[in-house]
Amino acid sequence: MLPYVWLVPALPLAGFLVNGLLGRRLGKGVVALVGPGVVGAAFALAVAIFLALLRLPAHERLYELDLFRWIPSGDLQITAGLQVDPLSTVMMLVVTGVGFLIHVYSVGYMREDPAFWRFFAYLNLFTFAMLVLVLANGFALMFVGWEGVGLCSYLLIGFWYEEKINCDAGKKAFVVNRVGDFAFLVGMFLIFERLGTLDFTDAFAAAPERLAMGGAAAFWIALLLFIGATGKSAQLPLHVWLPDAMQGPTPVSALIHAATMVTAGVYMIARAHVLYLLAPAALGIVAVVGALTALFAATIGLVQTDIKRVLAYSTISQLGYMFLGVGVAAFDTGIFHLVTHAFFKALLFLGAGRVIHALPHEQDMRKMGGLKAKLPVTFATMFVATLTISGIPPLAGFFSKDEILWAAWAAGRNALWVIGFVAAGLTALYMFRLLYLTFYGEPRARRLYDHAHEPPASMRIPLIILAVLSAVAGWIGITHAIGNPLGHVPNLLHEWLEPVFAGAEPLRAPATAETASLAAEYGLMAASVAVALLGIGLATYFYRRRPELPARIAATFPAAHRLLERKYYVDEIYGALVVRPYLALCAFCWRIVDEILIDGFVVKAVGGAVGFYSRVVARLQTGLVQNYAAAFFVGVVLLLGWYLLR
Amino acid sequence: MSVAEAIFYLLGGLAIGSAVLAISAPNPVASLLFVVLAFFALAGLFVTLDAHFLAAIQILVYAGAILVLFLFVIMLLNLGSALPREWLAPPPVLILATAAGAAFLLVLFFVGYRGLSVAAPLPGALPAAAPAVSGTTEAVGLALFRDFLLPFEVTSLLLLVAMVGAVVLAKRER
Amino acid sequence: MAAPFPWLSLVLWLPAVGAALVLALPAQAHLAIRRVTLAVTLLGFAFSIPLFTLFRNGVAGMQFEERGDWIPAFGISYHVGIDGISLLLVLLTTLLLPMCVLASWTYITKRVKEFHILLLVLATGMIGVFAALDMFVFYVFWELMLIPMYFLIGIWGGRERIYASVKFFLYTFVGSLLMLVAILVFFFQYRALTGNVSYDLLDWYGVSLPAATQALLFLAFFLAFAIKVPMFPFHTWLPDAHVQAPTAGSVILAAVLLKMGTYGFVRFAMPLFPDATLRFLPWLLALSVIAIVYGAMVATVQPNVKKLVAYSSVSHLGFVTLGLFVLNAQGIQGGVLQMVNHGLSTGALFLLVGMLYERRHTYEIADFGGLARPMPVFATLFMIVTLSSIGLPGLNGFVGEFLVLIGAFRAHPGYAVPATAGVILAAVYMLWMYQRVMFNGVTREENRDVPDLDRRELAILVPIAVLIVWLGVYPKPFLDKIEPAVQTLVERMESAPGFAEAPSARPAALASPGRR
Amino acid sequence: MQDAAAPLALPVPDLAAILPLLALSAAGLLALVADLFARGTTHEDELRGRPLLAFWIAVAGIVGTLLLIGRQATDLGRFGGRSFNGMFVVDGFGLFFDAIFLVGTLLVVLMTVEYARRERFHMGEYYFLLLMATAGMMLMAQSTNLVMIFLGLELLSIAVYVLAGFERGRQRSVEAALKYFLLGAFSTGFFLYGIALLYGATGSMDLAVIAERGGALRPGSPGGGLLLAGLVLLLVGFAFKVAVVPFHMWSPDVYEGAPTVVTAFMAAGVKAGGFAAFVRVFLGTFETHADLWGPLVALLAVATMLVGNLAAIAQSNLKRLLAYSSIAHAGYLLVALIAHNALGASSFLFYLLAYTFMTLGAFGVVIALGRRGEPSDRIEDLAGLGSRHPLLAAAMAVFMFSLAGIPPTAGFVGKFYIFSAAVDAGYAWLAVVMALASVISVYYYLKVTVAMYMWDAPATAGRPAPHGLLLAAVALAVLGVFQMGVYPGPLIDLASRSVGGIVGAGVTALP
Amino acid sequence: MVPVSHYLTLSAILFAVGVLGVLTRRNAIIVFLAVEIMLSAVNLAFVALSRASGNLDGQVMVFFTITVAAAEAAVGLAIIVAMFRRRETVDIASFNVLKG
Repeated sequence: MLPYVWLVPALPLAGFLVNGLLGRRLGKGVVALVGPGVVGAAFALAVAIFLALLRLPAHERLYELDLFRWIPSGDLQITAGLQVDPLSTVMMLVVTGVGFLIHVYSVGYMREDPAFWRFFAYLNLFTFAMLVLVLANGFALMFVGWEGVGLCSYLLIGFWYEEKINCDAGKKAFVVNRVGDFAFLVGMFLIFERLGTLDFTDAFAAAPERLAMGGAAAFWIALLLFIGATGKSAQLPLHVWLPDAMQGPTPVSALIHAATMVTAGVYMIARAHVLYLLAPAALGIVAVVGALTALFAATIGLVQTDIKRVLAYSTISQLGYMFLGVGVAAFDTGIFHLVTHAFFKALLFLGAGRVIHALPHEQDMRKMGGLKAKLPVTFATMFVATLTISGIPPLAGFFSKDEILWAAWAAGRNALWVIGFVAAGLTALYMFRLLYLTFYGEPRARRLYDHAHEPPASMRIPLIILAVLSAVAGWIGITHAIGNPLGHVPNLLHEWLEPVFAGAEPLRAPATAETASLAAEYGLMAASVAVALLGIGLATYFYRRRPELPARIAATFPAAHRLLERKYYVDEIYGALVVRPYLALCAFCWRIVDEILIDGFVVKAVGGAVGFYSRVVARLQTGLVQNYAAAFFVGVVLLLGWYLLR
Repeated sequence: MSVAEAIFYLLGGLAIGSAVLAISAPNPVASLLFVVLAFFALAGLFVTLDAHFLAAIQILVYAGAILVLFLFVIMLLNLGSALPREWLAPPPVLILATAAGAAFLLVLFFVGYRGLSVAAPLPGALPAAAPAVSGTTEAVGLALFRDFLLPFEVTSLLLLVAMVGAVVLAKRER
Repeated sequence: MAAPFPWLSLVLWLPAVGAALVLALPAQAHLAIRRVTLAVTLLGFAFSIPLFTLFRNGVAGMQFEERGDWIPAFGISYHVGIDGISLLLVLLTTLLLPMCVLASWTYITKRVKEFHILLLVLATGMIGVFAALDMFVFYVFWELMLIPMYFLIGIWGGRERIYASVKFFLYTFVGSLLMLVAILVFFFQYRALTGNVSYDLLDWYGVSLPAATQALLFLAFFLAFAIKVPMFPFHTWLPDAHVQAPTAGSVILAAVLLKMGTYGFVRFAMPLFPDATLRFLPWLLALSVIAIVYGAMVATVQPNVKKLVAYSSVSHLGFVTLGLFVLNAQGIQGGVLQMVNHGLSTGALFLLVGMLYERRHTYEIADFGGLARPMPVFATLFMIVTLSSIGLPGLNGFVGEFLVLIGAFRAHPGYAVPATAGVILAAVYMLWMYQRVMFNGVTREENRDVPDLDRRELAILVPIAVLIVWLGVYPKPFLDKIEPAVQTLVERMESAPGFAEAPSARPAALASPGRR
Repeated sequence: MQDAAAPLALPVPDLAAILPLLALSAAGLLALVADLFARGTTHEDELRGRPLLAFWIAVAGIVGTLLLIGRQATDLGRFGGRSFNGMFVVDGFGLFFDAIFLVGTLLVVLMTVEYARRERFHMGEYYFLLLMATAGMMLMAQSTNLVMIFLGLELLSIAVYVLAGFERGRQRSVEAALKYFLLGAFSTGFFLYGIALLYGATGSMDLAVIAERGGALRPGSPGGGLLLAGLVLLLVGFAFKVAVVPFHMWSPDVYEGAPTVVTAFMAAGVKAGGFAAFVRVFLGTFETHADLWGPLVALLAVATMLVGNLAAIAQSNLKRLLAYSSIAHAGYLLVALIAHNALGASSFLFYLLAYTFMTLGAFGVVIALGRRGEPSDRIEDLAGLGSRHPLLAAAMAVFMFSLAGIPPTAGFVGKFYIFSAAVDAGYAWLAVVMALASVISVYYYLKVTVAMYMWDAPATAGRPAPHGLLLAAVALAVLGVFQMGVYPGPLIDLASRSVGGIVGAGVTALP
Repeated sequence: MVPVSHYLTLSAILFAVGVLGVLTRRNAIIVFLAVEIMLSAVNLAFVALSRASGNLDGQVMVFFTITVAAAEAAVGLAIIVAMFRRRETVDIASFNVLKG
């Protein structure tokens, strides 16, 4: 089975080619078949590969398929190949699985769109790129997927390209991602320079001996790669593109900007965990940035009114958790949250998409309300997802998020735990706010409300499947603290990923004993559930009981409210500090340096001087014979005199 | 001062004086006559140098034929008086021109006669052993027809060209 | 042994013969002229394919060599030959020529005959530059192609065409003449050292001049090539020339002519003057990096598409020169590959812009907008080319840039990092331009019903798009061709006495411990 | 020298040596006479473009002379050597120059038919003077005595004074003649003075004797100063003739004013003639003093190249532009002279021939542009020539690019040759200056092509319909430019062989 | 015996006077006359140097110079006449149509 792994990315690629080249002529029916079909097939194949891998002994679960020599140049030999191991298999399953559901959902969602074929072409291309990213056998090929998904993100955000705002958002996403990619590239260069290879297996094998533990090289490699990850995964300070990316069609938001692409940074760090373990300082930065992002985004999520923007900030926040997880060296935990988040966040987006679809293109929650009755399935599934994200046991989010917080605590990063803890409460608060504003209360815009209707089945079934997954997916990673009392329920994910991370075990700083006590674990668990409930309670109080209160609070603290509403003015700061100065500098280079300094002072000056002297010389030619004779005579005197002066 | 020297200075002074007057006389006819005078002085100097044939030629051909041609033209064009606006060039031009002329003499002297070195002997001492030559008609004629045969023939072409040229230029337009 | 078939001369002189053919056609027979030219250029491309297929990989040195006396008194011979580097550039030239003919099919309507004759003469000039192995021959071709290009811009160009063409000519000429003097100085130095009289490049490779002489001569060569590339700050002729040139002119200018500068560095300036190259290395690298960043920045604020693409060329060529001057296998290989890449992507960009111009008769970005709706096929191809231009992995631009940067980084991280930032800037200006041209709403009525590409235009663009993907996904065949030539150059540079002590050489402690 | 014992033993003229000269002179006289008899009956014919008898005589004379020269050149063993008491020499160098003069004159003669038809100035005297001037040039090229050089120079000059004023009905023509004459006579004075001083320094006017006696003379030694001053004044005389800055000022005015055919003749022939003697004297006789005159001439060369090219940029009159261009080219030729080695001399010959072709061709095109009464010699008059008369325009473009020194033209190979000589002689800096000057020059050469191809033709401009013979002349020039540009090998060999005896000792010849 | 250098100095002064005449006079005929003074000055130098050199070459040269002067006079005066016919003046300052 394993040798056929190339088919997993190849299928979506084929789908892309078919839809992209012929889609317009094939008609929506065929496209709707091909588009999700190839991803579904890829998913089936991925499952088969998973099973095949499962049959192997744990430590032989690594399959490398070399496809072709891609860039051979001197001592740089880059071979394009696929690497199947437990980690990439998890990612592959998520990408194809969630991807398939979203493809199916999109058939309904995009039905009316004239560029239906184009949408599926992009979506297939995205799936292909994402699979390349997760299956790549080295940094270079990973970068192909890395930028490929970025491209698809760009194309899909600006899918409705006739609106300038969409295109701006797409461009912003691409450019901000490129900033990260820049660091990623430099990191790669440093890896090649230090380790002499970009191949994962070789690089990670060479790293412990070539890179000093905690040394500068390891630190910079890890940090640069992480900056790359902040771009792709919308972490501080490169998070600005993700909220804007909500301009894209909602399935895109679900697939790319929630479930898969944005988690690539987490995957990359997990993949390169060897390097990170060699650079504890960098890993610490990862954790801090993750935690801060989690809190930062959660606070913004409190006041946003656009349903998708709330979800976007929620995504940023949840990604922060994942980074916090990997940042405290709990790589499997980060991946765990990645998986559960993929389910529930995709679900939330799809649900939101249904809401938007139902109220044609209305995303402002202030104009919603009371939709529970109109969209019961949507409401039900979204409710599950909201509970999950809030961390209510035994839903998936509880297990994964709590494990991250525990890992942070266990690693002795108590401050980070506190931040994560607060963010957890805020998460529950803003998610329930969303839920209440959307589905409860009186319809605030009657005209829209009347228009609302349940969409077709193709959009309903993926919701239900995802809701189920959101609920139960946590059980694959039940922490031992819970699993052991329940009769030694195994932490399946942990065990599955164990071979991947085991090799790096010796690099891990030993966990301090006193923080790792079981009692503490239970206590913290309880605390986080409590804070989630508190959040829910507050939300209920503010948005069900006293709906007028939020506005009053906002009026009481106008500065704080405004700060949150304007997203801490990050966009404005970037505009003032980066974008506008940059454009001004560009204009300066053009108008001043190019046109005045180089062309004017040098080129035109030379031309001008030539012209000037040309006229001078010509004017000396007066037409008077005696002047000519005088010049002649002076010439004679000078020539003779020259010998005297010599 | 020997007689020879006296004659030299007399004739030399006459030549320079009449040349200066020639280039400063406003009237072309006067100018021309001063040039004739200068040429006579030169002919005298030729004699002092034993160039008898040339002295004759100088008077017969140069002064007698060529300068008379000038006179014809002056008369023909009725230019027997000064140009309306001219006597001599304006003073600045005059001063500059004189300065340039003086500079020319200076550099010529230093470069040519003194050979960039004050210690160098003057060319007057150069042909110490040179035999005295006498520019008699016979000697010059022999040189012309033997050593300088080709140049002599070329002058025939030259004169023909000049003749044809003068005709072409000066004849009235059709 | 029978003389091998002179493929190279065939490819080289075929266009000139074609020019003579066209000359014989009546001036009014436009269609016949176009068809003959197209046939000749297609044939030229066909004949250049054996160069590729018969080329022996992994063999250092020149192939397809031909040699014959020309001016024996001066040791000048007609000596041509190619290695992997020239091979790719020759192929690029022959490939783009038919496209230029096609692109001019409806674009050029006045003086059709002259146009095609000049195009064909230009072709011979360009191929000659890449094939020449005799310095005199090289110089002759180098200048020869100046004339047709000058006329292409000056006669068929835009409003400011005369200014632009004269500027182009003068700029290039300044550098060229100084180079000529330098060539002569080298010749006499060579004669003094060896007693031989030869302008043969391969002979010249065999001598090493004193460092001071090298420095002076290198500067003369540098000026000629730097202007041609163009490197900052010698670039200001380029935007003018590009904006004014007709499409075919722009394409050839960008795709081939600029490469002559970079090719000149690889073939002549660096191997002939290794010490001087090392001596000036910090300057060369700095200028390259400045070009990358500066070109990108100026491109960002251009209101004119062609000017934008022109400045983007400055930036892209900065990558090429950076790659060449880092003096390691990756850098040079990347630089050479990037020459080809830039030829394809920027050539294609100019073709695309030309097609827009034919429809809308403007180059102002503000006059476009929303064209993706009426022109979906165009938009797709434009997008592919745009992405290639900004170096998206999987397309050709990435491979070259990646190699350049990785090579640069291992040699000079301080230069590589700002150069890498060029990757960001490229995305900024290209995507912004693309958005304003193709996306956003239609703001002008004229843009609403712009016709999409026709078959002729597709025939031009699709092969380029295919190559863009091919080179991005599987560049190995091309890299293999370049490899021995690059290896030779690298060894030559490393064996230069100054290599170890050069201010730029890597400290030993940082040398790559990789698979070297 | 004088042997009184044999007063009547006149030397037997070595007629074989001067046979080409005699033939040419005879043709000139014949043309003069033929015209006398033919005038009146055929005058209307030549107005219709049917050339006069004098024309055919001139052509035959030139071609015949060329053949005679060829015969001498192929058998230098028999014809070579000095004759007429050392006045005249037959050597490769002189013959090469003769060939240049004759080719140039032939082209001018061919061009004249068109000009004469239009401007109605066809007459036998014209051909006579033209051939006499050519004879003067040949004398200059083959003389080895300053007397002969002087007489050749005067023969040439006087004929050209007349030719410049040949259109005496046009004020410009006469003004040109007057300016040329006055300044020419003025410079003759200096030239003569120079000869006198050299004579004083060495006691002879024979170049060989001067070289022998003067070789060791240096400033400071007896006669050294005279020699130096004489050398400088001689230089001035030549510099005037070939229009070197600052003795060039006559040439733009005269070139502009003179009839275009005569301008062409002056630009090519007179300059070449002046240079012939210039090179023979300075490379042959005074090669030993190159350390003295070299730097000075280098200075003049720099000034000439810069001033010529700079002034040309400001011109709007084509003839004037070409005049300045030809000044600049004199500067380039000086660079070859300064190199004072075999390479320099041969490059000089090569470049001069190239220059003859390209500059005559350019003037030919200018002639073709004109219409009766309208000289049409402004740059604007070229507007749209590319579409009005593509062949003529293409030819003009070729000449311009050749003058600018762009391959594959004669001008390029010539410049390359001169650069080689300069670099070989250690004058690389001069080559650089020349290169920069060439860049300046490109600007105005391009201006001409711009006008022809990039300006629209004015509505009034018609298609020029030049006489076939003019076109033939232009075509010949194009052919020459390409022949020397594409396959220069044989000519380079010929030039290298021709300078064998001319350059002084101690010169490395190119292997 | 007067040394040759005296003659040479005299000749130089006369030459300079002739040059001065060319530079300062506007009457074309007088300018031409000044040129004749220059030529004569050179003639004097030739004759003097002929004596100094002990051969007749210098004197023969003077013969040729006079011939040339005659030829030049013929042509030059013809040109002046032609010019006068068109402009009714011999003021060379007025002959400046050609310039620049």
